[in-house]
Amino acid sequence: MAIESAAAAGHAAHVDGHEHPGWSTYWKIAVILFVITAVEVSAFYIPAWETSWVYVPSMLTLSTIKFVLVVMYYMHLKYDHKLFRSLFTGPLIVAALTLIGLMFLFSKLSIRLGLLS
Amino acid sequence: MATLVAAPPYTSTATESANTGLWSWLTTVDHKRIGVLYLITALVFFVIGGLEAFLIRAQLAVPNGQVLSADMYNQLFTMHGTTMVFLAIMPLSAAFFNFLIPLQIGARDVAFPRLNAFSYWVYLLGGIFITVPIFFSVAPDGGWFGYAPLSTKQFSPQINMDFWVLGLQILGISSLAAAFNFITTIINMRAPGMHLMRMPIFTWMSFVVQFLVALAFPVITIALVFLQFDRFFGTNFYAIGAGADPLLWQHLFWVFGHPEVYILILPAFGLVSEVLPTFSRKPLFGYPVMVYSGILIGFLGFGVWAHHMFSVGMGPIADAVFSLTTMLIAIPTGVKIFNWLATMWDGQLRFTVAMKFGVALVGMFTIGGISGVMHSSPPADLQQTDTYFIVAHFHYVLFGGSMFGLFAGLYYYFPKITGRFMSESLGNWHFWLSLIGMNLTFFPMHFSGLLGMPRRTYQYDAGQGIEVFNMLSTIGTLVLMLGTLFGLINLWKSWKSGERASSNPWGAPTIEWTIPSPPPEHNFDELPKITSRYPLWDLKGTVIAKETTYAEEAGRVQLSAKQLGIPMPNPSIMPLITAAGVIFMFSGMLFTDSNMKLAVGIMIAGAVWWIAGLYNWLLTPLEDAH
Amino acid sequence: MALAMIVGACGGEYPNSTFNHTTEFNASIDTLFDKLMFWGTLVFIAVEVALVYVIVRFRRRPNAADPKPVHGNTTLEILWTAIPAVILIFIAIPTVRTIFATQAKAAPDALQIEVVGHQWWWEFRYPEYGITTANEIYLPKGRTVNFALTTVDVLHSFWVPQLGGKRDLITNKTNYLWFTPNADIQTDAFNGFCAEYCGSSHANMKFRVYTVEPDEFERWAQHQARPAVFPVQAAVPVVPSGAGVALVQDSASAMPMAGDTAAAATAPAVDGYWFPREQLPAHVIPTTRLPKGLTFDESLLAQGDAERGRELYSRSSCIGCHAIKGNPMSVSNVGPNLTHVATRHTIASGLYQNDAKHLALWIKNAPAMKPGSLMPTIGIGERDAVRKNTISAAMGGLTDAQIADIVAYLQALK
Amino acid sequence: MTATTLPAAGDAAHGHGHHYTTLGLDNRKIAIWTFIGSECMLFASLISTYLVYKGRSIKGPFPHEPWTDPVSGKAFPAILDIPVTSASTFVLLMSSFAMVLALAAVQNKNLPKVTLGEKILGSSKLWLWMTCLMGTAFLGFQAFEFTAFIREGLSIRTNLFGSSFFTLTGFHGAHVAVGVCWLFSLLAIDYKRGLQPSDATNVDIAALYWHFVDVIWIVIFTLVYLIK
Repeated sequence: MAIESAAAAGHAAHVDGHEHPGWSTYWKIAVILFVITAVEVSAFYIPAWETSWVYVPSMLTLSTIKFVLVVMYYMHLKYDHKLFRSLFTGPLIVAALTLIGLMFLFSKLSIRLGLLS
Repeated sequence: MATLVAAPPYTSTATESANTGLWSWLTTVDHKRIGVLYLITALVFFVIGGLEAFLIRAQLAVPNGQVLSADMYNQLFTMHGTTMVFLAIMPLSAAFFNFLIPLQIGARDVAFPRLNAFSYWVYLLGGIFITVPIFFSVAPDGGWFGYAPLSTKQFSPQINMDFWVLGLQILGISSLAAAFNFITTIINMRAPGMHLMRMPIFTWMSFVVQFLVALAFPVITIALVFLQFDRFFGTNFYAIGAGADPLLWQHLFWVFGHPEVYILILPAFGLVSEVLPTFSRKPLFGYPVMVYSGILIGFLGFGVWAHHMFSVGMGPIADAVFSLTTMLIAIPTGVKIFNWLATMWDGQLRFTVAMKFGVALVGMFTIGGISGVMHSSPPADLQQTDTYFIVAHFHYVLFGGSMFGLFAGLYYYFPKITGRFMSESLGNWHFWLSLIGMNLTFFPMHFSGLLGMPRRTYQYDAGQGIEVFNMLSTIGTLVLMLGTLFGLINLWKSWKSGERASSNPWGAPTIEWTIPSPPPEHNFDELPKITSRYPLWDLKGTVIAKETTYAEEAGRVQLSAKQLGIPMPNPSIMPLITAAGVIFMFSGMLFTDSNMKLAVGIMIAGAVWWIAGLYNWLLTPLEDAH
Repeated sequence: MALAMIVGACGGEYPNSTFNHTTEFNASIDTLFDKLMFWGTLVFIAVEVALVYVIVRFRRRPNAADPKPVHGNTTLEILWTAIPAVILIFIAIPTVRTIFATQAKAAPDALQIEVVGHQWWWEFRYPEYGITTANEIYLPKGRTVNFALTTVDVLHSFWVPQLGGKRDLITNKTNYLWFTPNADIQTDAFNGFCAEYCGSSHANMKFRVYTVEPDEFERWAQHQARPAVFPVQAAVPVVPSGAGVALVQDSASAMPMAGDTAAAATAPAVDGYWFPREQLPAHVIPTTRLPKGLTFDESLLAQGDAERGRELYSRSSCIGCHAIKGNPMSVSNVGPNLTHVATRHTIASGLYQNDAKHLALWIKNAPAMKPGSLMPTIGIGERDAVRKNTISAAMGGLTDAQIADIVAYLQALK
Repeated sequence: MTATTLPAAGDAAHGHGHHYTTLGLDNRKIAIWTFIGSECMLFASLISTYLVYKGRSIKGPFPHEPWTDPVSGKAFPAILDIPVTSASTFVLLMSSFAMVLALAAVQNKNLPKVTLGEKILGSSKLWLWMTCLMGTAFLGFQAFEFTAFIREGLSIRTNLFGSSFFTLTGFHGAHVAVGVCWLFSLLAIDYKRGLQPSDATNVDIAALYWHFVDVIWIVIFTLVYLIK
């Protein structure tokens, strides 16, 4: 059990938070976040991009990257105890699946199965 | 292999003087006392919900019954469902979460003792908030499922549904706070060596349940926020004139509602998985599979919600998908039943009342499970949904499953909770009358449903071929009530003067049985070191802990936490005060229609009140400095 | 549970049984149900027999050695994971097939019926025939009928247990449900219910379905499509072939039905069809009790005059909600269409028999007759339980004598 | 067979009142992550509702399309103001950056600081102030946006878009407001007695909450504002 391996650390009061990255990582992330946001917003104003089929997937991808960066670096999920990762990703997956399920149920998404003419 | 045996058990627990009296109950942060509070409160609500059910059945005993008016009937069936789900079964499970989880994992208390007290007080006050209106005939009347648009102001203009919307929000706060608390407790408060796969199965099932609560309740919270906004601020979420889709409510409700079903049943499964091994003198068969099936049931539980909605016209693809995911759940559930049978197989079964309830769960839940598979098939479900067939199904699950499991747990853990046995003779009356009564009540409903009786109808015509079944159901309710009465008398008498119990009166294997009955406030003098799944049973050989007796333990003295130098959390009135402020704030919303100024005034006062309480709470350390 | 199939099979005693194969829809559901029942029973017997065996066989014996501590058995556990999985495949395949079969588009030549749910009654429209009626459906045997289901207020659910599964009426959405009554079933009457909780009188939101021969249906439809025949043409002969026209003469009620004679004497010319009242099976005759304290001076019913009633009706609050084709004053669609109300066998959505006494009481105080009813109280001096007021003449209330006139008018609307 | 136990009373003597925990982690941190997981479902419900109701309003104004009221003849522009919201999005993202620096400053409070850069980076007060101010600025943008919409004729009661938009962004705004209050209370402690490395967990859970509110906005900004 992975969780148990940390049990040995038992009484060490503050095991969390000391392998965190520092300023050099943080500002780079901030720059990336800024650049991605800038790209997203400009894409909104580029008709050729905005009207093409890649627009929505590219927007979703870009915001996912931002999401992951903040969670992994600013929330330290990359460095913290694995437990936190599962405490966050588990519910996130359930939430995402629920959202996607609801989109299908309300016909906001559909898969053409050819089952119904 | 070193096995943990009971550190010498004691019978006379030294009690600090501060631990008695009304004030001590109002300020307690001890998980065991909070568990007892949950138990008693939930049983009171169980009785209220039962009386509501009785009135419903009295009305339906004969065609065109004259006992209740249509509106009263609608209020009663709404409150019966709401009461039993939110105020009886969930809190009864919570009583066991509170009492048992820290004891089973070898902890001093839960992770956040005051938050735990807060959860209880919110539950109590919220329960009163939602229950009192029935005595003034203004109780919620839109069904426990509160389908929009019937529950909106346009179609329910009176105050009735306001109580429901606000009451459920309040109760959600309680459940969510408890869920965060217990998840943290189970993750981080386990005694040394208590690996996840060594945890008692009840704690495991509770662990799954807490995640279900943490993930399901936010969804109903939002659905209720929409309804609340619609009712109080004129938003359009369920407003039919604005083009709203009422299925939004149904989807959100059942995204919550289906996990809720497992929130109701898994704790009972956990309790039975403790009871059966002890009284079979055999370890639980297939422990890992029992754990994984519980997790799988919980996870799949989030992917089946729309099977409550096969009649709404989702289209064949959605129907097929949700039908298949629903059928999948039958597999881990079936595995549990077979594993229970295998646990008992070749054992030495001792039929105490706890065991009888446990075995009855296996038998009765199976019936509910099979009828469940029947309506996982959408075309068949079209003839079953919203009829008494469904009523029969989920009462087999919730009464034959959840309640029987909880009763099994009650008889099994009562000696640990109180230090006294429950009477076996009264218990037998309780059990047999409940078993007969529940079958007599609910089995005929399979017939009345398939023979065309819709649910939630306060009267039916004569000559529809369902009179006999309805009369049987009503008679069954009487038997059931009589059985419950025996149970309550038993509880009352045993609490006061039951036979004294030792630390491990059943010869059970888990660590809660190593400490005195009732446990001292600090639970364990020393944190136990866990080396196996059943610390009190040597599983390699044949030596299994025998029942200890009160006589052999008598006379020993349990030292108090103070004497042992164990720091204990201080009692605090702040959880109660904060909870009261929360309820006060919510109750302000009731006046938004009649007097907006008053409403806003009460809400602000309530907010200031609970924030002040919370501030005080956060600034007061849990324990004295040492 | 196997008993369910046995008792369900005899339709006579169980008039709303879901097990009768009156349509191909119900037959396919039942076939599926039989499969579910079979496997369910098998599992049930297996588990319960094992449980009883365990209880009896492994009861603790005094001084017996402790049992072997068995922790599990991988083979066994895989086995009883696999067996249910296989059973589920046997259930899943026919399930999915039936889903797609029953939810396919209805045949294009199906009889279209628009069903509109109201709190708490049913509006039925036959667009092919231009018919709007309420609470009673006529279906020709052997022809597929396709229901288009909508609601104007809350959710309802359309359910005729003997003919097929239910389908909800969802606000802002149209649902469909279709089935074909078998050509060889009897001419019969079935109960329909609202199966989705919809408020105070959810229990009272019933309807009737009559399966009739195609030619009878055609006559019924042609007749319903016409305006009500009024003023009364007294001299014309009355009786439609085989049909009991005088709806009120065979009332089970013991009171003198003076109004009936008046109605019968002035019955209009009709060559239409409606389900013969004397052939109505017992299970479609409502047995609802009358509310306590609501009375009507029945002697007045004999003096009711249809022509006076029409006058009165046409300037009363009735026209605020009801439509009668042929009465230019009465065109509102809020309440049930009354054009041929006298051809219906029940009033108040299947709650009471359609006779003079019940009609009079209904007009006098509908909310007392049917909890929550949106039809207001009309009788002077009566208390309206929904609007919480007492009716006076100034509010447009009517005396018993006036109500008797309106009853006479309504009973003439054949 | 003797009882094997750990010295339990030992925990108290051992650390500074720190009780034994299985993983050696702080309970509060586990709880906040559990809470955040739960919040994922909360916002998933809100966002789902917004998306479900997108395009379902029977009358305008609409988020991305101009609309003319057929009754009054009044013309409404597309309601969402992308430049303003882009600015507020940027502010919120940068507040996360400030927050992570504030946490680092608290954690490293006791490290020697020599250069000006080290001193600036080591000032928890500075970074908490920055976070608070940017959070407040975000709320200001939102207040501006809301009042502008209401002036233009879109309120929470107007249509399905109005109801779901104001509720979704309002819930997010309420979360930001709670976060700002939380951060100000940390600032108050910092001024009163100085936040120490021993307070790091306190700051950490506030930071986790703050970042979570930020990532939710990342999702909302894309799904609500940028995708038509």
